[in-house]
Amino acid sequence: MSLSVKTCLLGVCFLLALPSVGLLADEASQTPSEAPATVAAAPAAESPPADKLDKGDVAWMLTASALVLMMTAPGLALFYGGLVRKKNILSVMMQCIFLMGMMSVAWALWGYSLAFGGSNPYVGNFDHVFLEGVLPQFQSGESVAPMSGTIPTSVFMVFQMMFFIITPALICGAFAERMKFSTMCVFMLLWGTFVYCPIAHWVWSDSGWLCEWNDQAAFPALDFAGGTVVHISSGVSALICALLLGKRLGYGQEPMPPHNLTYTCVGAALLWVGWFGFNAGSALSANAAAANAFVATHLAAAAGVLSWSVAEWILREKPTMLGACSGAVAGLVCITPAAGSVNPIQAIILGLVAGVACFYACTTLKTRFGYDDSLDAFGVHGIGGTVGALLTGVFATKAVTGGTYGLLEGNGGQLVNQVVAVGAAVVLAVIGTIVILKVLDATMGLRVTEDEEIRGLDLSQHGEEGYIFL
Amino acid sequence: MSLSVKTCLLGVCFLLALPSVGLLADEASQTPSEAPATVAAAPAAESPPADKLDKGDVAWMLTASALVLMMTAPGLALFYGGLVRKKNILSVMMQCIFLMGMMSVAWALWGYSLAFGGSNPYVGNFDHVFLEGVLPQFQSGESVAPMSGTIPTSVFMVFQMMFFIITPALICGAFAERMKFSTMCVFMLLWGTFVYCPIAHWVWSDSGWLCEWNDQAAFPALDFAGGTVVHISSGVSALICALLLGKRLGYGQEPMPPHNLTYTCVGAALLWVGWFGFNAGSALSANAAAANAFVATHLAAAAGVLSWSVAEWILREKPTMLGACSGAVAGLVCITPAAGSVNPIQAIILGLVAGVACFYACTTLKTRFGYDDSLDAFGVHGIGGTVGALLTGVFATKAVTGGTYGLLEGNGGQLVNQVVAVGAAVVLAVIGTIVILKVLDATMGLRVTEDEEIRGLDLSQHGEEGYIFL
Amino acid sequence: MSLSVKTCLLGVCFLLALPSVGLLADEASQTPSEAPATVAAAPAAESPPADKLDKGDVAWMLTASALVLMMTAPGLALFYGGLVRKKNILSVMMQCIFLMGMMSVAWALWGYSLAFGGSNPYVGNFDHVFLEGVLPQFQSGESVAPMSGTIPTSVFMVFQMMFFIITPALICGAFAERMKFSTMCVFMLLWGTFVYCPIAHWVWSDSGWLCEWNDQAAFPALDFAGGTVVHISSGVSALICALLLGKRLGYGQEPMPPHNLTYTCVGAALLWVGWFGFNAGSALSANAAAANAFVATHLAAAAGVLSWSVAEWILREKPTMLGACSGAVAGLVCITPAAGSVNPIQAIILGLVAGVACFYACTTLKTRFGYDDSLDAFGVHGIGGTVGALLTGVFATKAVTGGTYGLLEGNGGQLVNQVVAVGAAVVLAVIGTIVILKVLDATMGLRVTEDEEIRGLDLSQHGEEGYIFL
Amino acid sequence: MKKIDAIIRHYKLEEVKDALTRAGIVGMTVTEVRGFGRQKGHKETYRGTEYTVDFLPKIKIEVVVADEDLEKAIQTIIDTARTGETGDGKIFVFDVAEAVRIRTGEKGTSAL
Amino acid sequence: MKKIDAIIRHYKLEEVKDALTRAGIVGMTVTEVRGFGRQKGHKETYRGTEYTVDFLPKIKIEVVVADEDLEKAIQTIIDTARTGETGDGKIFVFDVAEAVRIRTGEKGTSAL
Amino acid sequence: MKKIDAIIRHYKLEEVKDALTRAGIVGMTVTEVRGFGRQKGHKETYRGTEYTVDFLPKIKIEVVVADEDLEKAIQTIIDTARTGETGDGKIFVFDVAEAVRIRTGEKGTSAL
Ligand SMILES: Nc1ncnc2c1ncn2[C@@H]1O[C@H](COP(=O)(O)OP(=O)(O)O)[C@@H](O)[C@H]1O
Ligand SMILES: Nc1ncnc2c1ncn2[C@@H]1O[C@H](COP(=O)(O)OP(=O)(O)O)[C@@H](O)[C@H]1O
Ligand SMILES: Nc1ncnc2c1ncn2[C@@H]1O[C@H](COP(=O)(O)OP(=O)(O)O)[C@@H](O)[C@H]1O
Repeated sequence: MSLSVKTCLLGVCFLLALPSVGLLADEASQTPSEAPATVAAAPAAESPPADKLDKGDVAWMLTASALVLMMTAPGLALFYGGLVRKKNILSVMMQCIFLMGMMSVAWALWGYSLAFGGSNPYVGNFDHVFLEGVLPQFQSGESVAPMSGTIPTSVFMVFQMMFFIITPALICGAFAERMKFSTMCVFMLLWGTFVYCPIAHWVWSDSGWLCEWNDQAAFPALDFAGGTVVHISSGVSALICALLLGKRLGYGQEPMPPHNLTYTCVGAALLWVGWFGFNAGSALSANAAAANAFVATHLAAAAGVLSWSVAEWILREKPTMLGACSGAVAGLVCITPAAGSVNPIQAIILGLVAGVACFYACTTLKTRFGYDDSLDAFGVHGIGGTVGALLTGVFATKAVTGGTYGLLEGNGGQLVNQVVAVGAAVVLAVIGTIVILKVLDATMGLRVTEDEEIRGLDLSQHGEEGYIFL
Repeated sequence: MSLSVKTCLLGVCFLLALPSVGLLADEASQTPSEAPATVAAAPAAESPPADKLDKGDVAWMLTASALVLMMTAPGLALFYGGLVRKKNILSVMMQCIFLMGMMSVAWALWGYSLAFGGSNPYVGNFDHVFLEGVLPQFQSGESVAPMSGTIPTSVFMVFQMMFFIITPALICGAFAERMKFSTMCVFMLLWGTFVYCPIAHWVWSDSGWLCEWNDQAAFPALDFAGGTVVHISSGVSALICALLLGKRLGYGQEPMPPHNLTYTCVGAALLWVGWFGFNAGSALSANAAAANAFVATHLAAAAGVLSWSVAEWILREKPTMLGACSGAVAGLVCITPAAGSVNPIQAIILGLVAGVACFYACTTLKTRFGYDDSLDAFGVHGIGGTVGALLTGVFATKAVTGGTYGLLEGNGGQLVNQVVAVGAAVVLAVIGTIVILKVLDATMGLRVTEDEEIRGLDLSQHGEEGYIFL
Repeated sequence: MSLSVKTCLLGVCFLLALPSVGLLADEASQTPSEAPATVAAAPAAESPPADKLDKGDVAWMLTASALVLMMTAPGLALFYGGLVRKKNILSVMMQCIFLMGMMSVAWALWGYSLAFGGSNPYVGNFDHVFLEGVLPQFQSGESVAPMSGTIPTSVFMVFQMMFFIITPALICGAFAERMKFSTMCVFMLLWGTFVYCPIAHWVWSDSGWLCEWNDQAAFPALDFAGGTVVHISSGVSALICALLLGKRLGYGQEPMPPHNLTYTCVGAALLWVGWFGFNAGSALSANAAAANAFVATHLAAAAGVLSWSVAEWILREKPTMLGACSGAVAGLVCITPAAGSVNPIQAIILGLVAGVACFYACTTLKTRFGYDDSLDAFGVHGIGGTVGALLTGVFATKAVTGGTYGLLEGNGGQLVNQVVAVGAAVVLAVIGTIVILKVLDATMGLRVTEDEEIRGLDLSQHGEEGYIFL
Repeated sequence: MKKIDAIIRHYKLEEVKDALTRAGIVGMTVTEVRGFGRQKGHKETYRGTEYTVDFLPKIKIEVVVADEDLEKAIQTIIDTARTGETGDGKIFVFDVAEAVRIRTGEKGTSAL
Repeated sequence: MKKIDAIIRHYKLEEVKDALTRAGIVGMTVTEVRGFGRQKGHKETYRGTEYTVDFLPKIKIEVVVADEDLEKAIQTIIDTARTGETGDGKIFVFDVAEAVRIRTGEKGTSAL
Repeated sequence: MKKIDAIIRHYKLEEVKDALTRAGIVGMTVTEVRGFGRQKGHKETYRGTEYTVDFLPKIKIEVVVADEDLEKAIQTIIDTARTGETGDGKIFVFDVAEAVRIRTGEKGTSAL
């Protein structure tokens, strides 16, 4: 144990060292003429020319950030936690809580800078490590805050931080009930740094090669709130994890039903509520675009509930509560990239498609290929995200984007951009995840021992039990 | 099974067809001169003359809409879910989640239009089916959004959508643990269309015959956030459901205690938090009226906690946690119509009265008449809503409404208006519910079979179990 | 039983009578020339000179108030509820819900006035009992609202009300599983009135002797969101309660593990989310100061997760989920006084220190001294709050406060002020709590009987059971 | 003395208890168990994965009675727990070597 | 060999286990049960509906012992589980026909 | 008739049930229990307070069989429940004085 603890701590130190070095190097070349207020103009479709703080926008973005944090815990912690067996419930919750701690600090120290710093199309830089140039300064009641549109850059940074938490947390669904906790920590730090940050940079930094509002972008793709950055990256990596870690002991022989679907229901509902922050917050303003995203998000979730449940009703006799919840999440995933490009009625169509597509992926597809994606992280986020990213290229309408449009309005090129963005994200996620896992497998080991797996991760990894009702 | 599925799907298709026909008919007679920006001026007590988007208001209304969704799930799903027996927990949760899906889509397709379209005092029209004329249009960074006061009409629409979800969900408390899921779906679609939409139109559309701010209204009644529209309509319909479905098997012989009061507590607390969106959101603005509604709402809930608990303490020896939670909800229900007409100190009085009145209704009254309103949907929402609507007519004060006032300030006429509004809502709810249930009883059947009821709805309707702790 | 009920009700009446008398006396001396709009200028670091309502600020403050309510229930109710034994779960939840009722009404009737009324440095007055002069008045669409900066005073009042709820609720952690419910009610009313209100007045009313923005303050201390007022006052009182009530039966012999850590996790996560309202809401505006507080709060919590977990990992072999959650809360407590004076990177340091300090307090310290602080209310809130208040004096930086600064920037005097504030709060809390408890011990009795304790408070105090799964 | 183990349906517990009490048998111990037998289980489906659940929730009642009360107890249980459908359950009878009341130390039938 | 079924109060479990261990009896199986007997139940009230709960939470300990350890085991349980109040519980003793340790296949008292 | 009480590991239940069914024994009753024996418990730590948990989750299977099926049943359980590690569990056998099927009133082995 102590060996892996040490390895783990060492890994963290190493990573912490990296950007510090960068910082020093950077500091040397920095000239005082660089005003902090000019950094990081964030994606804001409708931001007015003057970068003046708008309190309505700040109010909404603080709320949205809180909502997105709520998605990871209690949202995802309950959604995933309910689906595992009783003996592993705390391990799932611990992963969520611990990632909330670790990824947040990593984002502040170097992640934000790697994702949003610099003007390279492919990778960020160390300009903003330790939140350099991001934080407001206050002088006798006046504040000089670096702005991203109408909100302080620090608000933009913290909103994006919440995405840096939930994206790795989504992957946990794939290796639930068998991954070593220490390895998971190191894996997530590396994955966040080397997979998430680059993809976020490609798609959302002003200079990214896939960025919608970058005139020089090679393939400007529409990804309003993270179809590629969040769901495809995590979903595909989840599949790789499921494949490389192998199946849970007894998978396919023993029954492994969800131990507490009431938690899953509550978690799904909280995800739904939190997703309003995720998607409507991605407008970075409390404007009509946020309103459109809000309505579209809600209706896609609603349609997902209907299509998954009805598919089950027809094909498996009964509509299940778990199906309804899964459908909601599928709809939400699918609308994520599209919430800034389609109208709410089109969102219903996306939701309906996502519900059926993910239902198919979680049932038929998984059984056919026999991988053990414990909680269907790939089936819902990988498939739903891909469907969403592609359909965005199909349905995107001038009436909502104000400019870009998709296949149905005659612009097949947008669909090509979407395909390229999906492909690029898939390639980096697959390669990055494989490399990281192989390294960790050789050094720390990926799975707990058989005995630990049988006793459950709660006891073996954390020395606790979830429920003591005796 | 497959028969009822088919019936169910048929029913849905039929309903979907209705407004589509209306749409077509409508489209034909529509002239391009009707600017979309002129539609649906929503109830906004203090809206400035110019319909300009205010980001503070949008920020608050998006938050409020998210809060109201949270009331249905996880709020109500936990509140109700904790009160049933273990074997029916998922059925309650499924009803909430599925209604979130189905009612949302129905509202977007035709419900909103039926409730808020046109200028008839009694019934809406098909002007806004498929959200026609409701959604913002974006052109090169500028948006042309149909406005309702200072917020886009789409925000008003989605806020109201959340009411269209929770109102039917409240009824589920009456027939919990015995109603067929497929029948419930069709019932709710019909009830929403033929009972909720008209009442909402009467009270909240600019032309409604009970609408407070309609100068031509026959009986302008005060109903700030839905005492009549939400609580009386659902509470009374709930009583009819309880009567027509009959008692649960073993009711009165076997013990049927709540299986998980911890859920009920969490649910009640989430309802309380969400109700701030419900009531303060009904100001449609982040203004002083919203502030007053917020404070009044909170104090009424607080007073409800005190009066129900103390009533129990005196009459039944011990104050119970369930009593405290029920009192909070009773207070919240009661202040709903009044939140825009009374000040927070008066709200304490309303809360105290509601706590005692609903306590009496849920204990003595129910036992006296012997109906099986499983989770006291009538006892809390029907009684609490009626008490609130009437007391609004008593306490309404110029100092808060800025105009209208009630009995205590010398205007008995307002109380008459309140009585008429209550009466009208009760009549439509009773007749509508009876007719729909009779038709469904004859076609699909209302209750599950005896054996299904004994095994529990989770297994028999959805093929799932809530807790698998073995 | 009925005796203690009567004592309890009598106590309440007595307290209700107090301020009414004050009110009458007051009313007599009140002259109509006192315009209601001039009252209670609340702490607003950056409020513009003109007291004009800003909707963005109102939107954020309504949201923040809702979030802080959510902290007590479901937040704390679940966090604490999960830590007790199954037989006492409802008693913990009941304490939270009932305090939400009772303290709210007490705040409206006299608490707010005692805390924020008048211009005495040591104690408030009865100017605002029954919310006199706090509520907005509406005239034909225009509202005249007493303002606190850019928000109506009623919003400030309700935001502060939420603090008056959660602070006593925190104390419940110390005497969980053994205190008589009736005694708890009276204790909290007295404690709120005689301990909380004065301390809040000292620190947060414009005339308080510890108030940061009061030029005449003897020791202006920095306490942005309640390190002294909320956490030290409750934490220290909690310790006194634990000492005076004595240990739980069987403490140290029988195992008393948490019965449901999944609840504790959900509760901790909700506390985290709600704390954004607590801390960023304490800016009373959606401005850059709120943004800074938001980011600092989040990063302190994140750092707390890391340091507690890693301390456990190193010292006790395994990182636990409960440790991670406790660390988050420790970090949040510690940043509370500092959120307006330190930057987010410094917040990480505070969080790291808090995690280790509280870990030490909850494990080594408690064992050494052998008191039974059931749920570590002192270990987390007392210690975390003290560490936070002192470190605020160390780290406070001009770049964030815009003026005041701490030891590290050369101002040792600020640390002295912090020490005085901590000391004063400790002294009043200790004396107040001892006096109240001694009186109640002599009159009503503090603890349930042995038999009641063994059967559990759920059954003996409330006649209910939490889970009925049979 | 004899011990009766009766495996019955969940919702019959109250009825059986009341009947036994009326028959003068005022002590019993109840356990929540899961039973497998001729009664068909049910199918559950979670995201498309089907499980056949063979173990059905049952209640086990343990009653220790004096030999002379045995027949009456058995008959009472049969009368009240019976629905006629498969899955009504079983009664098993065992010899009891000794019975002690912990509170008093009384032994034999007077301990019941 | 004999099997002892002891129905005891919930919170006595640790004490009884420790005492038995000290007495050299190091194997037992514990079940959460609900008991009905002379000890009065309690009333619960949910929204005004009162239920009399007759079944109280108890712990059943099953210990199989060699015949010679029987008396010692019984006495140990009585000594530690006794409070003197109604509801302390019962001890029932049964003959064991055979005992097998699954791991080794050992039979008889050496299987314990 | 004999009753077998088998205390086994949690995750062995399905396997044992399937094996017994294949061996023609199609009735059993299962209880979730906690066992204490030679198998070492584990430590749990809650905010620094350590508990040694001696009671480990086990499954108790109760099967009543005709005398002639006894050996087969025991052997089947041993074969499937065995892992060779301490904590595999025990089998105890008891005489059954009578068995009744509630639904039909049948007695003896035909009640099984
Ligand atoms: N041989 C057995 N040993 C122990 N318990 C049994 C046995 N056979 C059946 N049972 C229990 O009796 C219950 C009912 O048996 P089952 O065969 O389903 O119906 P019936 O009692 O009508 O014949 C089972 O669920 C199981 O708990
Ligand atoms: N005849 C019986 N058969 C089985 N269990 C019994 C019997 N009588 C009592 N018990 C069990 O013993 C427990 C204690 O019995 P009770 O009569 O309440 O008190 P006491 O043991 O002090 O006489 C009961 O709750 C029940 O579980
Ligand atoms: N004397 C006994 N009486 C009743 N049950 C016992 C006894 N000894 C052991 N058990 C049960 O058998 C289980 C396994 O026993 P243990 O001694 O841990 O391992 P093994 O079966 O390999 O010897 C225990 O957990 C307990 O439930």
